[in-house]
Amino acid sequence: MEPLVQGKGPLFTDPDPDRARRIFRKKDRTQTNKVMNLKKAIESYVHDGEYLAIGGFGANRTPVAACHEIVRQGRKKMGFVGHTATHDMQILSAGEVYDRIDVAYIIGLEARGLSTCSRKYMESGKVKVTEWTNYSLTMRLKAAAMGVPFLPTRNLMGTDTFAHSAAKIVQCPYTEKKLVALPALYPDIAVIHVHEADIYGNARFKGISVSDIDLANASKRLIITTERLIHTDEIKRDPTSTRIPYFLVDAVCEVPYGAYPGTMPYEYFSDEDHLKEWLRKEKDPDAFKFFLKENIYDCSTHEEYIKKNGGTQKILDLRAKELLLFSEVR
Amino acid sequence: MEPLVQGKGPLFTDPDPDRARRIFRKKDRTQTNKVMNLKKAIESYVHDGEYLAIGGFGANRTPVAACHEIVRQGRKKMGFVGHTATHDMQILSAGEVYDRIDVAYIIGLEARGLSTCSRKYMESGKVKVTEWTNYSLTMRLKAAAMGVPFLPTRNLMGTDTFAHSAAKIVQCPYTEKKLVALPALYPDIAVIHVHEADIYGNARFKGISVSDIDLANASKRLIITTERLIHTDEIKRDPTSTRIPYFLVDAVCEVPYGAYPGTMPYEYFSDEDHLKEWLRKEKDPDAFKFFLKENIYDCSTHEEYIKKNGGTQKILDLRAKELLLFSEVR
Amino acid sequence: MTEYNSMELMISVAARELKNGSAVGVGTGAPCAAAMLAQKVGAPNLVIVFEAGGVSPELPEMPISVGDSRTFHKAALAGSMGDIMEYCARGFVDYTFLGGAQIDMYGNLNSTVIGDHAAPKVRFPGSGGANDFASFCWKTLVMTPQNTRRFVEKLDFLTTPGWLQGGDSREKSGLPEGTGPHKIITDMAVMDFEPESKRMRIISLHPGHSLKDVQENCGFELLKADSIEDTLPPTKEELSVLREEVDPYRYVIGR
Amino acid sequence: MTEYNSMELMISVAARELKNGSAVGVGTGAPCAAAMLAQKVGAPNLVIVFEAGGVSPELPEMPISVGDSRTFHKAALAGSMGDIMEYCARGFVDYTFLGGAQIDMYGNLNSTVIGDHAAPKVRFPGSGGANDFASFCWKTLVMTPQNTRRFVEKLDFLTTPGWLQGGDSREKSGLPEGTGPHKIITDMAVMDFEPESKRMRIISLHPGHSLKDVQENCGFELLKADSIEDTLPPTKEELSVLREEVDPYRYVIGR
Repeated sequence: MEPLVQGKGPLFTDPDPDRARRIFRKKDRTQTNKVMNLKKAIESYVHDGEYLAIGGFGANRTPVAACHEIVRQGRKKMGFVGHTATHDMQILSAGEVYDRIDVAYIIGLEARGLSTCSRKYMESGKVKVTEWTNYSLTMRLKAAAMGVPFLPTRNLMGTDTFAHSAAKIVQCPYTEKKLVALPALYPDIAVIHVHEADIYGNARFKGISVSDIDLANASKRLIITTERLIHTDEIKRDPTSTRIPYFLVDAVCEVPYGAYPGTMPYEYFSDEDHLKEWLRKEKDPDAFKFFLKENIYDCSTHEEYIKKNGGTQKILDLRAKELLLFSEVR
Repeated sequence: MEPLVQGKGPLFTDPDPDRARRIFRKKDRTQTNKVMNLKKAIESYVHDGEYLAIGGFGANRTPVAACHEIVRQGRKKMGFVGHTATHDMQILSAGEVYDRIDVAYIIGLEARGLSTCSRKYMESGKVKVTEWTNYSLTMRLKAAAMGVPFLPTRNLMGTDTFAHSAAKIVQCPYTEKKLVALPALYPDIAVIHVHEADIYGNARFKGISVSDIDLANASKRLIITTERLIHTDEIKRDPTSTRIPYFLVDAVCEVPYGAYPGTMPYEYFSDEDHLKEWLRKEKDPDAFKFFLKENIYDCSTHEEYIKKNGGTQKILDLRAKELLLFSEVR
Repeated sequence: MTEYNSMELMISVAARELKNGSAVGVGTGAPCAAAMLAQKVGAPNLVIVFEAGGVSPELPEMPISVGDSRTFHKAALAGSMGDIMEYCARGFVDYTFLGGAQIDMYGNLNSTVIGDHAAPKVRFPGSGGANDFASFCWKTLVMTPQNTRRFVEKLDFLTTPGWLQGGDSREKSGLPEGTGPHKIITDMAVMDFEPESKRMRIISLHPGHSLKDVQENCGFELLKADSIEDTLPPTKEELSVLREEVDPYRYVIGR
Repeated sequence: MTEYNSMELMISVAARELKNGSAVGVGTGAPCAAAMLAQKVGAPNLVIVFEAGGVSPELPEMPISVGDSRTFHKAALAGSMGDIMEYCARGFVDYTFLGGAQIDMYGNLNSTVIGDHAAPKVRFPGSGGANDFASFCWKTLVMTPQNTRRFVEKLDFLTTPGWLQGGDSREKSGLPEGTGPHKIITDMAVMDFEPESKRMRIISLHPGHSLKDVQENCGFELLKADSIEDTLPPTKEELSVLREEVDPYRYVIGR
C-alpha cells in the first residue's frame, strides 16, 4: 500500500497498535475506588512532555477545572490535540502548556470571536503545528480506538490542509478511488467531563458525545471529572446509558460545575459575560496577567474560581439560561 | 494499494461509496408519517433478488414478525447477511428466501443446538457462500456507514476463513503491518426491531445495540418494527436516547411482541419451549411442513402466531422470565 | 419599500437556496440564521445538522457554539461528530454554508493563515469542520462580504476545497463525485461557477450594485452569465421573521 | 474423595486459568460456566465480555445466547459488538475460550465445514466471533473432549487461527503481536505449546489417564513436557459452587 502522496506535517504520536496494545494490556481491570481530588489526579496522571487531549467541544461539557489545574501545576512541553479547541485552548495557551499541536479548530471561540492569547502564542514560533480537520481528528481517535494504525476517509484531498498534515493518500484496493489514510492517534492522557460517574469510573453524560467515546477508548490514561458521583447500582440498573466503562478510567474527580464558564447541557449554560471578560482582558498583557493570577493561580480549587465570579447565585442564573432545563416554561 | 493476497469468495454487494451516495441523496428528508402495517411494508420495500439484512442478534431483539412476513410473501433469490443468524435464518431457510449468503455465524441457535432445516439448505448446493466473521461483517457495515469503500482490521489473517472471504490483505502505509481490508457492505434492505419509535421513524431501544446502528446507516432502505409507537415529543424530550434518526427510515410498523419467540430485553424472554419445538419439528419433513403451515403460512399476522402458541398468558409468562424486569424480586 | 441592510439581504438570499426536504450542515452566525429563516419561510422540513452532533433541533435561538445545548434542543438525535460526518460522507446532507478569510475564483477557501504557514503573519482557526463539510456535502454555499482582500487571485493557504484548480481537478482529486461549490452570496451579488472551467461567474446583482462595482471589489476576473438577474430584495415576510424570530437581539444582522 | 464428571473437571481446571483482575471473552456453555466459576472462586474481579455487547454483567444464570438479556444483567455497559471487539483489538481482553469440531497440533480450529467447502459433507456455523477473539485476545484457551475425530493431523478448514503452521508463522501472518493459543483443556489432560515449534505439548494428566490414553485419543503426535503434572481434581468448593450456583439445572455439567 504505497502512498501516492503524503503530507509534510510532523506526526506527533506513534500510530503503532501493537505498542499501544502492550500499554492497554497492563491497565488494571479490577474494580477499585478511583475517586481522588483533581489536584492529585493531575499530579499523578498528567506529565510534562506528554500528549494531552481534552474532551467535550471547546466550551461545552469541557473539563475546564482540569485545564485550570494543569496550568496551575505548570505543565509544559505537552502535545495537544486542537480538536475544536476554544476556551480549553485559551486556558492552556495562557499557561504555555503545549509546544506542539494537531490543529483542526484553534484560537477562536466560535461566535464569540478570537482569543488574542491563543493567537499570539500560535504566532510566537514556539509551537510546532500539523494541520487536520475536525472529522480527521475524530477518525484518528477512532482508528486508535479500533486498534488499527489508520482509517481511510474521503476528505482533505486536494488542499494545503492535506499538504501540511501527516496524512497519506492511498488507492482503494476495491474501487481504485483515492482515499486519505489517517494515522491512529493515541493520546497519553485525556480528561473528559461528564454528568455522572461511579467510584470505579463507569461514566455517563447526556446530549451530544462529540468525539468523547473514541477519545476515552484511544487514550492510554483517562481522568474523568464529574458533576456528581452516583452509586454503582444506578449504573447497573441502566447499563445502556453508560458511555465509558470503568476499566478505561484511571481517576474519578467529583467537580461540581466543572465545565464552568462553559455549558454543561441539562445543567447550566455558559457564562458569556465571563468569557467576554477573558477575551477582553487578553488584549492587555498586564491586565491579563492579573486576571490569570486572580482566576487560576490564586485559586486552589474550581469552587474558589466560581466564588470569585458570582458563586451560587451565578450558577443559578446560568441554570435558568439552560433551555434544556427551562425551555418549556419560557 | 496493491493487495498482497485476496480471498477467493464472491463479493455479493457493491462497495462503491459514490454509487451508494447517489441513492442516499434521493432519500426524502421530510418528516412524514411512515406508519404502515407489516404486510404493506414488506410488499413495498423487500423485493426478490435484493440483499437483505436482519437486525438484532439471532433470537434477541430480532424482527421475527418481519421474517415470517417475508417468508409468507414468498420472497426468493435474496442475498442475506448471516451475521449471527440463528432463529431469523432458520425462518428464512424454511422459506428458501436466499440463494447467497455472507457467513459469520449460521445454522446454529447457540446453546440450543443446530437447525436441521438451515443446515440441509446450506448443504443443498442451492446457496452461494462467502466466509467472514462477526466482527468482519460489523466492520463491513461500518465502512458503508462511514461512506468509505473499505475498513482495515487485524483479524482473519492466516486462515481459510480469509481464503474463502472476499477480503484483501494490504500493507499499512505507516507501520508496514499487514492488515485485512474489508469491503463496505450496503444492504438493499434491512429490518430492525426496537422498543419505541415515533411515526417518522425516530427509533430507540434499550440494551446492547449489536451492529444495528451501523446497519441502519448502511442500508439503502430500512424498515423499523417497534413494540410500540411513542409521540415525537418524547423523542425530542430525550434526543440522547435516539438510536436511529427518522431520515434513515422508510417504514414504521407497530408490532407488539414482534421479537417473539426471541428475547426482547426489558420486555419478555425467549420462548425456549417453542424454539425447541422448531428444532424438533425440523427433523421430520412432513411434520415441519405442517408446522410451518400452522405457524407462518396460515397466520395473517404475528398476533395470530402468538395466539396459537399461548397468546397473552404465554407473553405474561415470558415477561416473568425476563430478569431485567424481574431480577430484584427473585 | 422596506429598508434592510446588506447582511439581511445576504441571509434572505441564502435562505432561498435551501429547499424544503433537504439537509444542511451549518455553523454559527449568518449560515445558521439563513437556515433558521428558511425553516420559517417555506422550508419547514429543512433538516439542520451541527458538526458536534446535533440533528434536526428546534432552535430556540441562535447558538453561540455549534456544540452548545441549543444545537440539540428538541432534536431528533443528540449524536456524535462521527454520526454527523458519516451522514455527510454517505450523501445525506445536501448543503453546507461556509465562509473564510480568503476565497479564490474556484471557490477554494482559506481559514488557516495569512503569510507563510511556517511563520504566519496571521494565524486563523483552521479548517474546523469546513474541509469535511465541503468535501462531503453535495453543494457548498458561501456567504461573505466582498472586497479585494477577501476575493484573491491566489490564496495564502487552501484550507477547504472548492473546485480546486477548476475543470475536472476536483473530481480527479479523489473527493466524492458530484460535490462542489454551488453559489457565492456576497453583499453585492450572487455568483455561481461556469460548468466547464468552474470559474466564478456573476449571475445576479443586488439592488444598487453594478457589474463594475462587483468586479472592482474582486481580486480576480469574474465571468458573467449571459443574462444577469436582479436579486430580489428581502420580502416583508423574510425581514419580519428574520428580525422578530430568528435574530431578535440582532447578533448577526447588526443594528 | 468427591465424585465428579469429566465436564466438571474440565470447567474447574479451566476456571483456574482465569486470573483475578483480567478480562475474558466467552461464549455460552462450558466457557461461560468456567468464567462464572472463576468469579465465584478466587477471581471476583474477572471481567466477562460477550461479543454482542455485554460488558461485566452480574450473570444471574447461564445465558442461552451471547446476546440474550442475561449477558448485560447489572452490567457495567450494554454496548455494541464493535465496542467489545475494539476492546479486544486494543489489547484489553486477556483470554478467550473457544471450541471447535476439529483442532490441530498448532491449536488451529475448524468450526466451518467437514469435507470440501464448495460441497461440504457437513456444514457448521462458521467462525462467529471465534476468529475475531482468537486474533485479538492475548491468550486463547480451548476446552474440548478429546478423540481422534477432533484432534486431527489436518483440518478440513482452518476457521480460527491458532499458531497457524507453527514457529513464527502466526506473527508473520499479520495477526497482533504476542497473541496465540495458551492451553488446551480436554477430558484427559492439559496441553500447552512448545515455545519454539508451537506444537501441542502435554503438561498435565487428569486422574485416571495415562500418556498412552492421551496419545491414542489424538490424531497427531503430542509433545510431552519434561515434567508432567497430575491435574488437581475439582475441589469441594469448586464442585459445590459449580453445581449449586453456576449451573444448578446442570445444563452444561450434565446429569
